[in-house]
Amino acid sequence: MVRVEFLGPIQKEALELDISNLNELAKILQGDAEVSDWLESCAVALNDTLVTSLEAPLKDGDKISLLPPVCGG
Amino acid sequence: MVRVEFLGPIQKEALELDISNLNELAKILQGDAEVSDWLESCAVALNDTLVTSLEAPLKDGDKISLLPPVCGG
Amino acid sequence: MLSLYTGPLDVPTILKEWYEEEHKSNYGAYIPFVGTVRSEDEIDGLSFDVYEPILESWFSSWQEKAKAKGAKIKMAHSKGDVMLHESSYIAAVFSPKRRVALEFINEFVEDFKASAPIWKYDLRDGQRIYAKDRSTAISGSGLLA
Amino acid sequence: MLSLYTGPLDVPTILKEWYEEEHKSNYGAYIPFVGTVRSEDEIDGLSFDVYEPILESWFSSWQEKAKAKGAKIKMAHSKGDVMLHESSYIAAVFSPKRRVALEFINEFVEDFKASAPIWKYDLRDGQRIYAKDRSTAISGSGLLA
Repeated sequence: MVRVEFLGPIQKEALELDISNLNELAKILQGDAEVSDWLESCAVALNDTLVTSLEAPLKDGDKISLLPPVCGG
Repeated sequence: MVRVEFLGPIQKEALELDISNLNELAKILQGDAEVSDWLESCAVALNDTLVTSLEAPLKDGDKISLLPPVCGG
Repeated sequence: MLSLYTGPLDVPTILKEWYEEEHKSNYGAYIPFVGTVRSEDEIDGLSFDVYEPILESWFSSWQEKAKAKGAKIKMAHSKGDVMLHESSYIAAVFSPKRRVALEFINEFVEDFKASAPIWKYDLRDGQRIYAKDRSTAISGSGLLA
Repeated sequence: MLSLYTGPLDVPTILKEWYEEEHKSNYGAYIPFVGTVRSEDEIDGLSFDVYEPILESWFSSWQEKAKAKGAKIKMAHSKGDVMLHESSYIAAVFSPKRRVALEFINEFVEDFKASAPIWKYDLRDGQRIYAKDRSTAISGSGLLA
């Protein structure tokens, strides 16, 4: 299972999903009305490292985080 | 009389000179071995305002300052 | 050094501690940047969420960049609520040379604004409202869209 | 505000005073630049001569430039001797916006180095030696040559 966390202002509980790559995650979240509007502006981290490709393979216990637009300071 | 002061590292006492413009001052200082080597790198202030022309007329009581290269901080 | 505090920062104390930690380290320049909550749009204050694991790795990468230039960085940020005229952010660079320090604080603060995983909310009428319009999508966003 | 001190600056106290004077003035950014004497070329310290009348008019012109951008500047500098690892210079900008503050502190510190009527001496073996090689001729120099 892969854990998917939604950070900051995205009001959504973490998901536990049985997926093997980020393409599968993209399809699931695009169909989720709570989160689909956020996807365009969200960065994605795998095990706390930002990723830039959908191809990275996922394994049991991985953590994915969705990071909406930031504004520190 | 016009007072001429030498600031910072120029080791020279102030002069009291009877001059009516900066051209006259330039001639006097170019002939002064204590200060002639400094002239190339010195800025000039008339009554504490930097000047960029030799033409400014001088009047009795004016103060001229020679400012050698600076390094604050 | 990255320090997170719940609530506002004690700016004089932090600036003093950082100065005292480093003034004998032979850095000629110390430039802190202090961010203070401004009165704008009738807010009562700001509130912050911080995602620490990625903030720490982002900060580590800047520590490495600083080290490569012979410099050092320190940063403090608030979590939770920070009211009007209180401060939520201090970043500082120490460097042997002033040019490196002036350029580095500029680059660091700009990348902080664009990349650090911190979310800002306006506090207004007892509500906590995401500052969406002032927020920046992290580089590479939209991967799942 | 321009403050001159005989000997080294009490950096934590000055940074604290300036912060407390302005943190309710609705400036979002406060950037001090602190200059500290580095151990180099076996010096024991530095010493400074300051020509106050022209320093004050130079500083006033920068206060006007700051005001035109909605910002404010403060500066402190030492006169006389400042030993190794002590500090001789603080310049600070306060501004509503960070971009203005980051650009202003850069321009201000660079023009300070090029124009402020302050002369620096190395203290070495009990002697006070003009730091000629590190000094910059003020723009327009050479008028009398």
